[in-house]
Amino acid sequence: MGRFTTWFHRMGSPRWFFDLSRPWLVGFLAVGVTLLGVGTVWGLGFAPPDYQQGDSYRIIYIHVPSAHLAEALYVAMGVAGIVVLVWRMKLADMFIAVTAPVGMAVTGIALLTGAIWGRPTWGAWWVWDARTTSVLVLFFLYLGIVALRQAIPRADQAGRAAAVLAIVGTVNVPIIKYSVDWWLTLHQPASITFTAAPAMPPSMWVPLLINMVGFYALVAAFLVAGLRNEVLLREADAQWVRDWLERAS
Amino acid sequence: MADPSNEPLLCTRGLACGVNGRTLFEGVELTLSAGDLVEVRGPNGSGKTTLLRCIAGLFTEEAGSVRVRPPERPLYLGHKPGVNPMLSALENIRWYLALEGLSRDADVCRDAVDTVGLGRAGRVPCATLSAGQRRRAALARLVVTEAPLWLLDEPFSALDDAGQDLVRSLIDRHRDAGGAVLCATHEPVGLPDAGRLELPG
Amino acid sequence: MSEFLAMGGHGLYVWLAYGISFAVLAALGLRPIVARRRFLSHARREAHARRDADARRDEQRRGRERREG
Amino acid sequence: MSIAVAQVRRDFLVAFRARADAVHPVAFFALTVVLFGLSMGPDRQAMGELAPGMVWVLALLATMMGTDTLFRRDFEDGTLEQLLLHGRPLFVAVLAKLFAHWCVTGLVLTALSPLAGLMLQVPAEGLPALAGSLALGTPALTLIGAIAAALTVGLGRGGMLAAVIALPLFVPVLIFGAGASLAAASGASPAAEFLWLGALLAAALTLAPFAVGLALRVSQEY
Repeated sequence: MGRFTTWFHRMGSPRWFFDLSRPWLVGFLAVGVTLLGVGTVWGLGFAPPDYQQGDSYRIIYIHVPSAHLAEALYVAMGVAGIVVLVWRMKLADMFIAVTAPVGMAVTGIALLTGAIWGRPTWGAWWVWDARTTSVLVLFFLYLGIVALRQAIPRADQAGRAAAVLAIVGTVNVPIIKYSVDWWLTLHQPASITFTAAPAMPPSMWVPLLINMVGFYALVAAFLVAGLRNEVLLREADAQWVRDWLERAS
Repeated sequence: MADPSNEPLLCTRGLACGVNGRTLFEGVELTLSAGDLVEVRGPNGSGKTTLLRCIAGLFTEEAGSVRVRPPERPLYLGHKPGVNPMLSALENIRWYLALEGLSRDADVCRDAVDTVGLGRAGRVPCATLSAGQRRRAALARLVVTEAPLWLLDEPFSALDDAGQDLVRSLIDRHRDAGGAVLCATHEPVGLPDAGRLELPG
Repeated sequence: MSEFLAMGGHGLYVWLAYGISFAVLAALGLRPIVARRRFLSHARREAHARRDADARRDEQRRGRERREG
Repeated sequence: MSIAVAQVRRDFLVAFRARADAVHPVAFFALTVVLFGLSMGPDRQAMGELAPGMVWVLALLATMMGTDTLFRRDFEDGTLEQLLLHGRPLFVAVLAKLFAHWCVTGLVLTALSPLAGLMLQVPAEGLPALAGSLALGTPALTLIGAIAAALTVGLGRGGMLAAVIALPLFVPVLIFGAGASLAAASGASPAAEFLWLGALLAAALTLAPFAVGLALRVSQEY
């Protein structure tokens, strides 16, 4: 078989992933923490205030990365869903099981920071702004997957059902984003909307980029840690787990 | 490809099924050829129903393989009757014939409904029938089907003696015509030279 | 330093947003660690139980052999 | 093609025979419209502006109620597993079933919508757009709701779960549907919204049945 396909199939075996993922975990964690630290300090302390919003805009350094990542994680689950249904790969099913709650939490961060940021900007805790609304709908998409997975008694069927829903959801994400954007920006009351990202000077968007990468890396570390636990849980009575336990304890 | 005519109707190799990591049964080697009848016996929860559903393609096996000789699909009579309560036995059997891709002329259906002893009761919505009658409406499939492999899950449940004899006669007729039957039961089918597959508890 | 905390009057919102976000991130970070520790203790307890059971069974077998021998 | 014809005839017969079931969503729709009418207070102009959106949300909820019972009946009596067993392409059977179901619920809601609109003070020129948008929207809602219903059919109390799953997927159809009727009610041309509704319906018609078939096959093994 070609090099890629052997890699792809070996990647599928949870044990192979478990043995190899340890350095990834450490790497992602280190990169994530440092970059997020640097980006946050820079964004809060050194970036110039916005001429219109003053300092409240600094919330974007946490809102934009989390909103961006929330959507990326959902699409990643959609791709993993295809892998589950087509190649029946256990690791992809575990990925969805681990990513769904983490993605929901990240979407929660994006939602809360968006609402809190709306308060000084538009004077209300919740404004039906296009971006915050599509994040809200994304939250319900995650809720659907988490709720469906928990409701199904048989584990591998819960995985396949969640895979189907993740694919259907992923197809709908762009449609939802567009329709919400069309509906809310078309009927937008005459207040400002902060959707123009790079119209900022470098001293403003560089920390944003750093935070974005930092956020991705940190959450990636959480996912790898979660996946390692999921592998141990599902292969608990396999021999290699028992040997690993002896060595670990 | 082996010559299809003498390929066994059903062949399983090392078949294993489980739920959430708990294995129900494993290493099931089963070969059914024309005229065979095998009873699947075992205590409750030993996976009799799961084995039949797995062979029917309604349950994903954990390991091993299931080979049903193409082209026909097996007939599956499960706990659920497979009969729509809003429709009459007659209308249900017409739909089932279309499902198997057979011609749906009226007298084949009438004959099937009468054979299973429903008669006039075969023309009223099944919701108004008794459990036994609804079971007979499900048995009508056994009269019209051309599927060589039958998977029967406790076919005698909710049937009176006459009903049970009807099932035995249908099985006999099917075996003589070169079909095979895999039957999950608690008590013996009461037919000659029946094979036996014991599933451990 | 104090005007840094004031954030031009929007201090409440900025620190509230960052506080919640890092609290959620911390929770996301702790969750796998707690789950792993629970799994390890559970697995270790099970391993001990299995070892005791084996020991007891060997004991009974040796007992039976002495009586029959 | 005979299986398709037999399936369509069977599903129409079942839907017609079980029309008592189909009354529930329609009764729910009519009742909630009346409740809104009562509770909105006397201000005609305000009610007229909000009414199109409300009629649409109520039609969405009524459709969701109907779709959930749709597969449950076939799942419980075992005809669904017979369909899966024979490896028939589910696309045809699912489309036939949903079309029969829509005729008994979605179509009735669409026919009732002008009456509901009048009761809720929707201006006269807004009524055709309300009915038109529902005519395009309710089949799309049925198709999308069917995916959620199919995913939860194997579970005992799937009803609420199906709604939670379907809610976000309904958002685009709801936005363009309500948008069309609101635009027409305020005198603007709802052409853009209708084009979008048509596109969403076309997408749902071609993609949803595959997802429903796959979901039914998966939920068969819960």
